[in-house]
Amino acid sequence: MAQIRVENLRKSFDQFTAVQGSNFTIDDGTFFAMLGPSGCGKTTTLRMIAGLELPTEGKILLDGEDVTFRRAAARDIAFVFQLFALYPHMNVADNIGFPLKCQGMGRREVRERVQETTRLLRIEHLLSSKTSTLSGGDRQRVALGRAMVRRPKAFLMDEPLGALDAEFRHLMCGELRDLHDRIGATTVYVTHDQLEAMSMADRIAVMNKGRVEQIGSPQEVYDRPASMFVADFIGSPPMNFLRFEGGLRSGDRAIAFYDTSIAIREIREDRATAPLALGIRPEHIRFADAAPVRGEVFGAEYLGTTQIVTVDTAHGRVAARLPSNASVRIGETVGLEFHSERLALFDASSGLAIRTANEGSACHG
Amino acid sequence: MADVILRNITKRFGTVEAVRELSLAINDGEFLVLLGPSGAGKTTTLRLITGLETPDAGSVMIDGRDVTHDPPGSRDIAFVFQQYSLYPHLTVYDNLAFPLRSPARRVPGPVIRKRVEQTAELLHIASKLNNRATRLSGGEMQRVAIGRALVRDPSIYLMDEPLSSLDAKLRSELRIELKRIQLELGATILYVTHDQVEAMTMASRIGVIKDGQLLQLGTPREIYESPSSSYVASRLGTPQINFLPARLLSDVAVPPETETVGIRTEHLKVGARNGGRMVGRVHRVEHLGEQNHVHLDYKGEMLVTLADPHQQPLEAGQEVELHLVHPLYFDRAGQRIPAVIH
Amino acid sequence: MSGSAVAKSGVSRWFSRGPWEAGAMTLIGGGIIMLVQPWSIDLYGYSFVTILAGTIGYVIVSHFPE
Amino acid sequence: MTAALAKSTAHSIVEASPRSKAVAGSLVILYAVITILPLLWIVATAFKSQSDAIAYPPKVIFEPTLEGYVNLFTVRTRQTPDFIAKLPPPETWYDKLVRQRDMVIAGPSKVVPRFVNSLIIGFGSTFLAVFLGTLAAYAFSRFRIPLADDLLFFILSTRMMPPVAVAIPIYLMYRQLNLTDTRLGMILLYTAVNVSLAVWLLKGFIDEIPREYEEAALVDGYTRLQALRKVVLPQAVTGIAATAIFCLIFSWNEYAFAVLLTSGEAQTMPPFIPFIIGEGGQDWPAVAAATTLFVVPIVLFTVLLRKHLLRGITFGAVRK
Amino acid sequence: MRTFNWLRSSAATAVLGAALLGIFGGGEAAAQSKQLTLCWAAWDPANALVELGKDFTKQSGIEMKYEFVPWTSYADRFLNELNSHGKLCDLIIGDSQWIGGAAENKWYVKLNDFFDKEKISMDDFVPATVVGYSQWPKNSPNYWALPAMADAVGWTYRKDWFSRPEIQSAFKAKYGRDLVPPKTYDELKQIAEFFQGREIDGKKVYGAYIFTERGSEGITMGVTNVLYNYGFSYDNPKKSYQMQSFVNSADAVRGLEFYKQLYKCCTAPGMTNAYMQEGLDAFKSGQVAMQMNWFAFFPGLYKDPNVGGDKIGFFVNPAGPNGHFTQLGGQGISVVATSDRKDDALAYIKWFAQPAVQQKWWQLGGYSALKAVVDAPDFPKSAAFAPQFLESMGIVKDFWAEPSYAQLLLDMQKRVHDYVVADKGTAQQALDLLVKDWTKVFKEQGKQVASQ
Amino acid sequence: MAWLFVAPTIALLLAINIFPLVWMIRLSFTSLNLSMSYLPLRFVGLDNFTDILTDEDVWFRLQTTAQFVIWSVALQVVIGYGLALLINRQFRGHSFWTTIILLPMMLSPAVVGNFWTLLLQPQIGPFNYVISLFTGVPPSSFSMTGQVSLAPWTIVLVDTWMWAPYVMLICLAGLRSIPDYIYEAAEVDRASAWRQFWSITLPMTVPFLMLAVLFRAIENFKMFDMVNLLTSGGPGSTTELVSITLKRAAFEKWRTGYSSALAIILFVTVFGAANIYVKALNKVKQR
Repeated sequence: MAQIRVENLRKSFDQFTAVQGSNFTIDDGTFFAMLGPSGCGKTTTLRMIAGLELPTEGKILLDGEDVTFRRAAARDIAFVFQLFALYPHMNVADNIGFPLKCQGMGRREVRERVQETTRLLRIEHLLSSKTSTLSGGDRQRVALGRAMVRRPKAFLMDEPLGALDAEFRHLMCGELRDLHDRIGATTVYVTHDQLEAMSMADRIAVMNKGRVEQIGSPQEVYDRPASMFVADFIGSPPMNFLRFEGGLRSGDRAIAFYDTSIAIREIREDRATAPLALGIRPEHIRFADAAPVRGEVFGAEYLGTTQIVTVDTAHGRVAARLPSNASVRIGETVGLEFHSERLALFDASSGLAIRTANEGSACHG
Repeated sequence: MADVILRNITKRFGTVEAVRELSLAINDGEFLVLLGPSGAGKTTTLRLITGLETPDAGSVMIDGRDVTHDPPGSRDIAFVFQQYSLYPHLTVYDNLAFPLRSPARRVPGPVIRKRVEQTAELLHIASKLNNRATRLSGGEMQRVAIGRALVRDPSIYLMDEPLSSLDAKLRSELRIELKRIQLELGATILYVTHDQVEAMTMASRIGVIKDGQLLQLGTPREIYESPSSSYVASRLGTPQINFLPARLLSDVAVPPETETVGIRTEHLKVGARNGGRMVGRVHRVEHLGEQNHVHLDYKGEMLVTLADPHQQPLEAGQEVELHLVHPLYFDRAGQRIPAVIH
Repeated sequence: MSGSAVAKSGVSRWFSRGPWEAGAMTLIGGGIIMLVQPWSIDLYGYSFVTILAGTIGYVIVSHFPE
Repeated sequence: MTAALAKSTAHSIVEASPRSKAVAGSLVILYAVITILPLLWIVATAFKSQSDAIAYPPKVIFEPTLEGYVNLFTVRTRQTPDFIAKLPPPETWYDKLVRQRDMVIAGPSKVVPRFVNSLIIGFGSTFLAVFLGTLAAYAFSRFRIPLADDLLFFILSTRMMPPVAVAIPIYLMYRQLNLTDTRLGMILLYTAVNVSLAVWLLKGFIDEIPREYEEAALVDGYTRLQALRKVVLPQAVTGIAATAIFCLIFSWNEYAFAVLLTSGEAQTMPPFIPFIIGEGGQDWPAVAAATTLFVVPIVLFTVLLRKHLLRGITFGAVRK
Repeated sequence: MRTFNWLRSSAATAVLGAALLGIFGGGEAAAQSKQLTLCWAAWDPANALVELGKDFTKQSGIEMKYEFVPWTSYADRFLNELNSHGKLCDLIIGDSQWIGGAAENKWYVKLNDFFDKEKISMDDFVPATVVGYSQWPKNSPNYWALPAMADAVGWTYRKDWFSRPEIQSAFKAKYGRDLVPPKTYDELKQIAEFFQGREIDGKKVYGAYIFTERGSEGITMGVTNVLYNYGFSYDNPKKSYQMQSFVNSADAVRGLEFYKQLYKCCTAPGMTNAYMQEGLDAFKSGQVAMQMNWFAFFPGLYKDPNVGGDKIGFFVNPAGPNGHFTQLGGQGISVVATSDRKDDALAYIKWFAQPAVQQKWWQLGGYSALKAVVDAPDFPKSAAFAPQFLESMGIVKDFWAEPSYAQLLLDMQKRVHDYVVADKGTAQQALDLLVKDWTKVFKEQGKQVASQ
Repeated sequence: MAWLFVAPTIALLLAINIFPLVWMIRLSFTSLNLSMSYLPLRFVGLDNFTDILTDEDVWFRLQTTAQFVIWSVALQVVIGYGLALLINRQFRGHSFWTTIILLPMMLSPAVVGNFWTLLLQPQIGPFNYVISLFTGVPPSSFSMTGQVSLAPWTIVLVDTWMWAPYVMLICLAGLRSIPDYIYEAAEVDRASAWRQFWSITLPMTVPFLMLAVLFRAIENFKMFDMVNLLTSGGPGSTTELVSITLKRAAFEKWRTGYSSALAIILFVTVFGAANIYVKALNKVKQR
């Protein structure tokens, strides 16, 4: 089991820079998710850690050992591919046994290890099936088995659930996390699905345009997004932004929002007048007739336990999550009240969060 | 706009019965969603209404007229396909005009122009009219696809998972948009999807379909709150409803005949141990931001409930007390038993 | 439906395509080898019949259920 | 998703090292050069004089002349120098060239009519094959046809038949129908051979056009045929073009049927070219000139067709 | 995806359609004016015939079109044409051996009535050519063609090399006799051996060039030249179709063995599938000292700027131990029975039979079979090869002219080529097999074949 | 509706392929000789078939054909696969050189076969001189088309020149159908380059190779044009492939009944092989 360190990692393809100067450390036994939209450099970073791609600059340390320019075969890591990468001409047992055969392990030992692995994954009954006859989930299990069988230092997974359908994906999430809890190997998991990352990871690195924007635990990242990008990317529906212009002084406990004032956690930063954005999660909005921010109900989406109500305000459309028994009429005018302890404030031009009380450890990438 | 009525429709492909004895009435101005997993017969139902398939039994009535054996072109229906509904060799304008230029319709040129422009306006794609259909973003393409249906004024719009190929963000945007347009035009829409969120958020009524049979028809709230069967209950709601065998609840009063108890997250309250008999162990806590999913182990069965991430942090391994609040009861066959207790 | 399905599975055990097709193909291949082998003129003499049998067999057998 | 993946693997570890690329490159180039040498020799021979063409030992360096091309397009007779001296002065450069060899142009050769035959039979059969093929392929792609697999196999197997064997009954039948040595006969025959390729290829292309397109048109009130014409064909144009070119290549290059079933009226270039005779022997420069002229269109097509080549030669099984 | 617009592709459709329509138009437009198509092999005499035919056009106003094909496919092509009842040829100059089949199948128009009407007498032609080119059955007064091109196998040699003093003396030193054109095949082989591999003017040259072609009739036409002279005959002169011990007689075997020796010792490598044109190429490019070929080519060779004129000499096919014959070539001209223009075709034959035309025919490079031409006193002096031609025409012998000639020929091609070139079996075996093959052919035809 | 679309094609094929075929089957039981069609038509039962199937000469011709097929296909597979592996390394300019290599395949075999007779002529063709340049063997000491020992190799050589590109192209498609991530997976699984070739590259390209081999085998089994013009079966009958035999029997000897029987034997053989080919085709298609 291993610790992975990435120092100043950069990767350029001709004109295009895929990864710019990433730094992070993944502790031994951590389930680490790299989250971001497609093209943000998360996969490239993972592939560099695996040795499938060579960095333009920087260093990769595996258990303190510099492996930056070592071949993938010499790194003792396992990689799980998005499209499973099963060898289509081999059956399940051969697929799982392949890495062991490559090491020159004896036939009997290979068989035992393969059986052990398939038992762990509950796919013993598939040993002699052709991979093409398997369901998506079983393929994924075989791919995992092939990764596990060698007992590598770390697992690297590139959107391993991306090719499965939505319902099944959620099921596999639980399975994967359970597996990790059992084996305890360092796992680096790349995904563009915030739900996957949130539900499985110990730590999440949110990436955008080749840069790590924030690293933290799922709840940290949700509660205290370091940037508007992170705030928008995580959460469904995403955080609402109300844009306004104003100045800030450290110690303020309210902001001047157009002609009213909105209470907020204590501000820890001074700012000259600049475009700002107030970030409100939908679940932190309540309807209150007296509230100063008002808008017209545009639509309501019933979700069972809750409903999402969209309200057109003078400053933009806002989605609020309300209990489903709250009665809402389309077209009525309502006032919006915000949970002041949960509001976020951003510099609208740079997109970065403005420090407020209990900022805690959220760091910038 | 008009009513569409399906009477006892059956359709077989080889030995497979795709649709079995299905009857359905779609009222004028209604947004009816057929919800079901892939292979449930939703798409076949749509295609039977369109006339792209002919039923083996039963009849299709549109506006009181029996159209069971009419060709698609003469049924006055607009259809939005899941994918590929734009002709890549035509511009956006020509794509939108295509239905109007059909020889069966003979709409005069100026009228076509007007209608296309109106539709484009409605869908916010007026500036793209001269683009090639292939040069659009996914969301724009899907708008044009819907627009191709909207240029006409048919009895009914049939939509076959029109949003499923889009990513989550775009999907939620277009969902609202589509609902708005439907209300504005007062259109009758039959919409097919496997996505419960789409069904719940847009439908005036949902029909839950499985193995070619219509299981329940009702408003989203009706279906969510009073599902007719355990299957229907499991189709709606995230996280999915928990099912517990009734025998595990020996000390809780359940209606007779109850085989399974269906527990939605809101039916399950978790509290610190306080002498209650239902005690579960926290298996894992998922942090999803606005809520935590708490996975509980209760007598070997896994239950999921919600917890506010900012209160009483639960830890794996902790033992908690469970309280049921108005759960759903199902009999041996999976049919719901109306609750009369409490 | 179940009745016919049972009956069918009984028949289809005998008439499933795979092995029959393989047999017909072997016959064709064997016939071609007989046709061109340089060792025995007697084998050559029976080659055409073999290929013909294999080909006709294949055409029939390929209509058996999968 | 896959596109993004492919892009990101551009610098992947899987890519060959520069050195192995260089080795591979030089070996392939070596093979390519060896491969085109015979073709270059043909092109060169077309510019040789007759004696240079059969020089012993062969000549690599020679004085280029257009004699081969002149011989290809003309029929000449040998005359005594006195006779030639008495003729009015030559009017054109090729008259002059011929007279330098003590010969007089007697008229045009048959190469132009033969070439025209190749064009008419080639394009005619191609057009018919593609036309019939499109209809059939559309039906196979869109309708549930009983025994479709058998029909498709039957259609393909007709192309696999040895041409000499097919020619025997065709010969007898055409003799009865007075179709031997007619362009119509050849067009029908080549169409029959080509239609199998056309059906298989076009079925692949049409399969790739989602049927939703036509269904949308049907719902909009178009008929099947209108939908085929307005929706399917425009999208299959590249496929149709590729199919047409492959059919053309077949009928362009075909020899066995042509040599057995044509002699004059309908003879195409392949059986004609080896018959280009000079004084006594095969007129190699003229043969080379004809070969060059005949081969140039195919070479151009090969270059244009690279994208569809694979699909064409595997009956659509392999796409790229 | 690159897409064409529909308009453009429909335009292309229109063009193609128009081209399609053109197919039916083209042929008929050309048939308006009066014209005849004459079919023959593509060789020097054919070019002479084109020249000659201009006079006919001038006189009659009938356009002449020609269809000439190379010798290697001549028989295939035209027998195919005749068999398929094609209308390509109105007149055909068909090979001498075809006459049986052509007569039996009624491919040719029988000319007896026409000859009677136009007062054309077969007695005016060289007898060997009348039998060879016109009659079926042989030696019966049934005429199917007018002798058009008399021909036989002869030899050319490099007179310039033969006359070089250093070569002459070297030859005399080796063989004790003068280097002159051979009279017998043994002499020929000696001379060929002498030249084989010799360096002349800085080039390695070879002794003799003989026919070895496999595909059509080449090697048979070459081998028979030797076989006849060694005592081979096709069947028992007293009993038709009795081939056993005639075709495969000991003498015939020796003749075939000799041909193979000649091939092995004295021909250029690669002359394994060589017929007329390869011989001409080899001779013209200065590779060989002696060349076996048809007289038809000799006028052309004589005119060749490199090896013609003084440098070329001619001799008659050498004699063998048991006789002196040479293989008959040449053809008669016939009217094709399926032609739509038989009258015009007959008019051509009438014109062609005129002595003046025949005379000009000889001058242009054709070989007339008219006695009036070849028996004229100054004929031997009219060309360098004329005496040899006259002599050859007196000793000609032809291959089978049976209707089944093609099968007979192909069988012999195979057996002889297998033995001579492909080194398969012995000469005895080859000829035995040939007898077997031929017997089968005749039997299939319903002929009585006696074995002894 | 469907039948309306398929009918013209089927009708054409019935008229041009099936009707004549049925006619030919009838003829194969007769003694018809077209060059002696004045003879009465006799039904001879299976005589023609027994004739062929007991005739050593035909048997030898089939063996010659098989040897030609085996050697030419083998050579093409080796060269084609090798070239495909090299080209798959994607060196600079590979697409240009690939196109050059593909040229011979598109040419008319007849026209090219005819020209090869000049190229291979020992005295005046360049081939022997090029060989002589590299080996020192005197150019006119051997004849590619004329020597019994060389002629079979000559037709193999020219056929390979024409068709190795075909095998190459299909192998290349096979190689490109293997996604990069499979190799990446193998790399992570620590497979050596050698093992990657034997465990992944080769097995995954086998279906494509099968397709190429079957197609070339069928094509070469019925090969006529190129060989007919190059050697016309000689020397002797060394390179006489069975379709040349058939052509001679049918169109030179005009033994129509006999040749119909031979044609049917070839038909059935090719038809049988075509079944296997189509199976391979569908297999590749499913990928």
